[in-house]
Amino acid sequence: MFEITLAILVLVGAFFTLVGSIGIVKLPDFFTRLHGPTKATTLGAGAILIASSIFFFVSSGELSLHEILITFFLFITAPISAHLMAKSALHLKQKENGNETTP
Amino acid sequence: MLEFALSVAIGMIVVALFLNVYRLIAGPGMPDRILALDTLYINSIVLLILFGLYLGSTLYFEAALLIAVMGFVGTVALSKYLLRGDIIE
Amino acid sequence: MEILLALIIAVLTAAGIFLILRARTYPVVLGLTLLAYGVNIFLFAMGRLHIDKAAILNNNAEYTDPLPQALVLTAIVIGFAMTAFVIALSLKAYSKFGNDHINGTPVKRKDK
Amino acid sequence: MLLPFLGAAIVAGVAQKNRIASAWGAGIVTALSIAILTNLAYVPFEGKTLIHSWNWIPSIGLTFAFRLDGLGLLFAYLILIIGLLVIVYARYYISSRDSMGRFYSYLLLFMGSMLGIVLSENILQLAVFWELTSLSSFLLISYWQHKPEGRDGAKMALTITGGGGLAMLAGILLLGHAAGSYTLSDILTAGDAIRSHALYTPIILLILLGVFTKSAQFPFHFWLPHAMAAPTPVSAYLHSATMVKAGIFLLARLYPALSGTEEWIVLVSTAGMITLLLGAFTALFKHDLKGLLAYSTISHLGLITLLFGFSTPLATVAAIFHIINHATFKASLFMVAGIIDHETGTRDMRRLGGLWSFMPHTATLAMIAASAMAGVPLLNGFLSKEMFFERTLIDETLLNFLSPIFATLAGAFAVAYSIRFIHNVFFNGQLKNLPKNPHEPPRFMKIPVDLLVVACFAVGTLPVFTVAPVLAIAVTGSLQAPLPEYSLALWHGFTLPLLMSFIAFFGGIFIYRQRKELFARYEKNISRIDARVPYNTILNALFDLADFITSGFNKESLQTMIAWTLAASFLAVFAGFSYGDSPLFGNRAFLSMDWISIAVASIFIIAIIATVLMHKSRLVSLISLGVAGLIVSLIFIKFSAPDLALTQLSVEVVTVILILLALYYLPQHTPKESSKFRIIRDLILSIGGGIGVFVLTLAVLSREYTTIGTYFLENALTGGGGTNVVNVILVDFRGFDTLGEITVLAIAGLGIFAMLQGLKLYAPSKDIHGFAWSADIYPSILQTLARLLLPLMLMVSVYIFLRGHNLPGGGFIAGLIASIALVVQYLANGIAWTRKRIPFSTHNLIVYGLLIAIATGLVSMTIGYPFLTSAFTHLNWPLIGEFEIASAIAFDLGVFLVVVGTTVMILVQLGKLSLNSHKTHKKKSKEGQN
Amino acid sequence: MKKIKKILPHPVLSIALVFIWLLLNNTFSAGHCVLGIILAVLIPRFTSDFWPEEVCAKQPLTFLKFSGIVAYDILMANIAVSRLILGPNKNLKPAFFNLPLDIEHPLGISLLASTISLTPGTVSCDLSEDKTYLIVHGLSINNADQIIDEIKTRYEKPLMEVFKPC
Amino acid sequence: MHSAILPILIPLIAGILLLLAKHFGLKNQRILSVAMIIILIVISFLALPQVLQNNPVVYAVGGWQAPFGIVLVMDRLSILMIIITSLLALGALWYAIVSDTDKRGAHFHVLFHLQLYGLNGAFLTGDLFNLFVFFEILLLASYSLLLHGEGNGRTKAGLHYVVINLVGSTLFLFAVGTLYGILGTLNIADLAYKISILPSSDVGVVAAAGLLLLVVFGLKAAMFPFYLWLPGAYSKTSAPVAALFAIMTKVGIYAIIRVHGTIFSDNAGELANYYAPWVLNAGLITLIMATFGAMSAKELKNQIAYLVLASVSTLLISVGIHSVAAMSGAIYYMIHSTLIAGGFFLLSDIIVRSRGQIRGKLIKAPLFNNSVFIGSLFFLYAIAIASMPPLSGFFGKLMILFAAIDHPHAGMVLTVVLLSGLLSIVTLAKTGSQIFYDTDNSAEPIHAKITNKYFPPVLFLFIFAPLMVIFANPITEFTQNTAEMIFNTNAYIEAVLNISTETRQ
Ligand code: NA
Ligand code: NA
Repeated sequence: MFEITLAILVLVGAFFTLVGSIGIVKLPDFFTRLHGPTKATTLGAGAILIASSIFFFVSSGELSLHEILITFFLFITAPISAHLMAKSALHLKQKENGNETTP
Repeated sequence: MLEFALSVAIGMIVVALFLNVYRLIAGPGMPDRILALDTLYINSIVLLILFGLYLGSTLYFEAALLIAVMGFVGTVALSKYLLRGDIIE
Repeated sequence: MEILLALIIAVLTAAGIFLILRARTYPVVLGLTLLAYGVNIFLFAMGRLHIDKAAILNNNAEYTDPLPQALVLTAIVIGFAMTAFVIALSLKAYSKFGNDHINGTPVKRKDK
Repeated sequence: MLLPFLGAAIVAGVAQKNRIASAWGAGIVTALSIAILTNLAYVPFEGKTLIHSWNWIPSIGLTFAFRLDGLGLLFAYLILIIGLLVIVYARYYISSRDSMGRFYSYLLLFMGSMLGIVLSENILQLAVFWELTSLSSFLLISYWQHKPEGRDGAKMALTITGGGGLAMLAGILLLGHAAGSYTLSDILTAGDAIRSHALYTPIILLILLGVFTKSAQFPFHFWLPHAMAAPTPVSAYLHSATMVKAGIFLLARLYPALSGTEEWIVLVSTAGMITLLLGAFTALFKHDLKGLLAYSTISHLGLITLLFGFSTPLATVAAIFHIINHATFKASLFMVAGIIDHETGTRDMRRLGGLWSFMPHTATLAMIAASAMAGVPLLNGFLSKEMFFERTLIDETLLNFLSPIFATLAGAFAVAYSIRFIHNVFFNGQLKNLPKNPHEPPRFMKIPVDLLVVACFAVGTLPVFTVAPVLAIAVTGSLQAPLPEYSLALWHGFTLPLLMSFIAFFGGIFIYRQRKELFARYEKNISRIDARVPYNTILNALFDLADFITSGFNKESLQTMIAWTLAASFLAVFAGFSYGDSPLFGNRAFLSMDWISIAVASIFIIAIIATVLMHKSRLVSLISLGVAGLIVSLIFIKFSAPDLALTQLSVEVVTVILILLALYYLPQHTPKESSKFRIIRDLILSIGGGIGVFVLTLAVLSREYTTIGTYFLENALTGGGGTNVVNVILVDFRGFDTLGEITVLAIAGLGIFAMLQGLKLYAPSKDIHGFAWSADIYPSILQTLARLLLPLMLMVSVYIFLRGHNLPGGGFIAGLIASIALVVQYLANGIAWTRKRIPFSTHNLIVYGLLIAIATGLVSMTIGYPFLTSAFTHLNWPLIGEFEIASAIAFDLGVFLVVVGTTVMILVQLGKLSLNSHKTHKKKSKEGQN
Repeated sequence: MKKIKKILPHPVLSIALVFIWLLLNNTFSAGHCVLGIILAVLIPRFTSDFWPEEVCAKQPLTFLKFSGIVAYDILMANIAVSRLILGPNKNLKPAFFNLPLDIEHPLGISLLASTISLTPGTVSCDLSEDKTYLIVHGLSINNADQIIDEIKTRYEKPLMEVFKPC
Repeated sequence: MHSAILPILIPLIAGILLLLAKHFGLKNQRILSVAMIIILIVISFLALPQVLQNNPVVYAVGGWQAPFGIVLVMDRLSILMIIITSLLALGALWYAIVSDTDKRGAHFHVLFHLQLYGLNGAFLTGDLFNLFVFFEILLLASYSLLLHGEGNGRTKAGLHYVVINLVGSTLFLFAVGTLYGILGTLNIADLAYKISILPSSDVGVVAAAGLLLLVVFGLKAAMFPFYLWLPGAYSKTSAPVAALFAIMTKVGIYAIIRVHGTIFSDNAGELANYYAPWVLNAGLITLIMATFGAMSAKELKNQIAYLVLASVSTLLISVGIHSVAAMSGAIYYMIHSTLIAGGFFLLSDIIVRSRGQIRGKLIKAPLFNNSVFIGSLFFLYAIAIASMPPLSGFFGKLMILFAAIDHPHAGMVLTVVLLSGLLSIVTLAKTGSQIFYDTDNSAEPIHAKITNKYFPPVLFLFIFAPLMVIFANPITEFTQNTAEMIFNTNAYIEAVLNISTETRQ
């Protein structure tokens, strides 16, 4: 049971992570590509980290809370990096469009 | 069971890594590449955690945390470079 | 696995060499960095390859050779200091020469 | 003997104050030396040899040793007496414009060196003084620095005689090797051993090279006439009694050791004969008084050399006798030439004439000396020339019947040029537009000449009472054997030699009478032949070759340097593997490969190749470098090196930030400029290097090894108090390395600080595409997050630091994390804002970090343990529980502080550049913007 | 009160730091609690200059509720985005829109921007210079106004309640 | 007891103290800086009796015995190198102060002492990796010192010097790694021991690593074909730094003697002395190239740089001859050439400063102040550096040539060395007469501000040339014993590997 839960968590996590990366290959422009990693990959990573946390708690009987910290960190930084990347892309895009005003 | 799931998951992450590298090389814009690098960092964390699960070792945690931190800092620096050129001013 | 690692070291070295032979400071900096990666992995590999045998004493029976790791750590730090120095120096050279040619004088291409 | 050297220094000192004092000083020193010598002269006269010896460099058989025997005594007297006369003469010769002190100190230096040669007991020491004469003669010849011919003559003399001297040095080294000793006493008795030694031929060739160059023997004679640019007292000294005689002296000196073989006879007598003829012939055609004398000197040196070449005891007698005679008459003739030059302002015989009426005294002296030179009876030249003729008659060498003929011919030319010297200067014709009005020189300028001429006369008339005893002991000294029978009588009856003298005398007069036609022919055919031309050609060719090779090899190009180094490294590895016949690879089992590793490795390789291929677009290659860096740390993690991975990760990011900081100023693209050849060369080097490294890696990894690494695993906990063995090695076992490593960091920081001080760079106001930068300098959302991130990262840093001794982490990684935390503040908020809020200076951080690290080492020293000996203990505090305190932690704290200080210092230093640069936008580079 | 401010410039932060310390060390042992507290006091003091403005988090409950909503939305967002990513590109309707801001507290703005990025189909791309609106990119925008409304009520309102000016 | 580490610690502490003293004013910094060098000299000389009595002195840093910990080995050779270095440093520093060179950039004194820290560490360490670390220290410090002050040429030379040395460092790590990978140790004595029992199947790899290491040391020693960095670096940097650099190439030579001489000694079986022919041949080629370089130089400092290279190659040749006698000569010559090269760079700076706009260019220039005195100094230095009598260089060369006679390539060695000597003297005569004799007397004489305080350091470094001749007997006895000791690697190995363990707590 525990194994199955973990296995599912791991697979779901990997799935979302992969989807994020598929997104950056498949989607047509930078801004659409940005969505995948920002959301899916972050979540996927979170899922796997939690799987790990559970695994080590169960297998060693000691709390394994590191993963929570990483997850927390990813969740606060991912949107900021996305914001900054988007900001720079927007900055470059405006220039390419000859400095026209925003959307 | 778990081992199999881990293998599959690792496989998926490796595919993801390849996809990231594709975008990194193909571009076309710099933000695309930075995004690819950023994603690559996060995917590496996932790979590392999966590897830790696979071996049952907790020694990979600090590395994962550090990848997260450094990936972020790197992305910030590169983005700021695109914005301002001068990243520390 | 050793062959794979040797291949990696070889590619790093080859790439590093190719870049340090370029005429501008920037690729030279990149090349030195790649070379440093290559030699660091090489030095590290001299303790042979071990998986899941980190030299953190617990109750394991086997550990990897810790000495090369300590050496590589020192080498990484020194390499970092050197890289920083070269980067600063490349800026100084750029400011002095007015260009970033490694010899201070860009050569006109003859064949084009 | 050392007196002249001392004197040189004193004279140089005195000369600062008083010109005349320096002359007196030199004179007194020389006179004193003569007195000392005379005091010791009884020894050789008793048939003994005086030897004084001190150890100098015993390992090579070099002793500081002097030897006074007859030969040495004779030469020493010549050197000192003629030296004294020259000193007196020069006192009036050297004009008030020139530094007299300099002249006399050079002269004494030279005198000392000459004495050193003739009094050396050790042949290595002799070589030392030999080279010293070359050097001091350089100074003397070039004494008139403003004259180009003086400089050139001096350089030529130095080149030829110095070069010969070096050859001779090699010869002497071999000679001592062959003789088993460098002491003359030993060498002179080991003649047979030397002559039969395998190295005899090189020895004699090399030593004769020294002799011939010094004594101006053909084909090295040409430097001597050019050395005439020296002040005349110098010529009088160097070319009569001393410098050129050094070579002759060596022939006399080594006669017992080297002579008698076919090589000796052929080489020495051939060179002597050619020189004799050539010198005598050319002397006649020289219009310059000193030129005439120079070639005459060459000729006489040839004569003496030829005599030594005969390799018989009697020839040696004649040679040494002629040495004495030549010294006297030639010195006086040079002085006369000097007087004429001094009084008339020219030495050109075509402009001189009829001086008899102006300076009869000088003319008389000149006539007597010239007669001696021509070999006129009743003068000393006659006696030795007679002996010479006699020797040529019984010559059994190759030249055989030719030698008397050549000797007579040379004699005739000698008579002719002697006549010319007298006739042309003192009688024939009138003076032609001379710069000065000639009259007799000051009395003291003539006195030396007087004395010398008297000597010529005395020896010529009363040889037995004057020169005989000295000659006898000198010959004994040279031969190192009983004296042969000879007679110094003036009159031997009507002999063949007398006939030869007779023929030479009238032949000379005849030749002189035919001079007009001869001169014309000479001008037309021979005068163009100048040995200086081939000399200069060779020398220039050498310098050109040097230029060609140097500029060809050293292009001041970094790529060339690297290419050579790499090619050599490749060769080193390749050559190394060819030693022994060991197999390339061992048979240690490898780990099995898994497809994940293959996949990650291929991503890695793709990233590396991308870095290379896209290096022209700089930012792109930087980003792919980031991938490579990340995967390097993944490799470290995979193969059980977590500490390395952590370090690599942190260093990677800081490096990327550094490069970005620099890239702001640098061009964004690398231009295409490598030629096809370059690319191919570089590809060969890179692929070769890659293959080399590949083979090397596998060669090692396929072998088993035993390592000291196990010691650390066994002792880390018990001896170092930590379970993270890598960290224990760093802060304890090999803490000394780490101390060095943080010093490297500190130096980098300080060096960069010093380097970038005041550096101004053009800060681009637009990006690659020519658009303005974003106006939002500090994105607010980043600022907000940065505030949160700082405490968080510092927490992580403390965590990594504290656990380092037992788990992956430690001061270095912690330091980098803390620095990056601060760098994020700089990124988000800028320099000014952040700087204000950091409560310490990076400079102090470095200082205190280093101090703490050293202090932990010094503390252990103060309590009697070696530097950096660690100590640790476990404390048990209530509430907190047991924890460990180790001195190594303090050391690690030092590391931490230095890392933070340095990293922040470097980054801020680079970041701050724009502050200078924004202000001075204007100037800079064509390429700058690109 | 002032003294407390001096010792603990950001009490919430300090509490969070203690917690983070324990997470890092993977333990709740007494020793680490003490050490954690010491650090949680020292580090904010040392870094207080970097965070000059006061943070007045008034309503912790509202914040918790907000967090719950966001967590749920993240999950949903991912499923939606995954579908969009894996589906054909023609289903996408990418567009920018400006989100006017009422919230003024910088931390609040950041949190809002982060939330937008983590939740359905939107990424916050830029903050206007005067901080009055966010530029947002949507992956599939049919009606921008509707989304703006949803964001404002679902996220901005609770955040404004939490981060009021002191 | 700590005498072996003091020469390392004193400059390190000096550097840190000077860093602390940043705000105490230039004058105090100078006093501190000179004082620390004098302390270093005194300490080095005080250590001498101990070394003579108990050779070598082994010091286990941190109390960890060899081969596990890092040990310092102070023997005759290393203490001699330290003494030379510190004397040279005193001269260089003295000149830097009188010429105000130290003012022309930040941290001069700090970097200067840290450079000494690296140098002395390199001379004392008995551990190959620690040698790498000290190499990096001395290199990085030298990079900074090289760039100290201004000048485009300096930047370019610096860039080249830095990058090529970084390549060298990389090669060093490859070599150290390979040796460790086969032999499992880093201690030089232990490496020697392990090589003496090396199975023949591993000979090739070790030989490759050894030759690679030779490339690295050759690069430092400016051996052909790696010397290209030298002319630029030495001629473009400031005079005191160039003077101090005179020891830099010797570090490479020292490393070859120490590392190769110890680990590939007679005991090394198939690899016994296998490196020596490489060194000899490279040395011969270097000497030829150096001589040509000096001949073709168009600038004074460049010429001196090449002459320094020539002296380095003479050392390489004598190391390559590989005999006690040659080594003895090499050591004697090393003392001479280091101090003289240092002094010559200082003198050349005086000349360059004296000649106004013409600087060091070897062309006609107007007369300048004090030219007779400077010219005399030039003459003395010229004969010293060209190894002419009566100064020490001649005797050093004589010892080397003496030793060469027994070598199979004696003819080659003698020919090249002597011809090079001749060409050097010809070149220097040409240069001297160009600078001091061939003056442009029509032009206004130059009055540069060369005061008398510039000369003492130049004379200080020169004085060793005659002193070494006068005291040749004791000095050559010392060098002879040192050479014998170098070849007696067994004593070295025993001393290092049998250190008592009582120092451990
Ligand atoms: Na006439
Ligand atoms: Na900046």
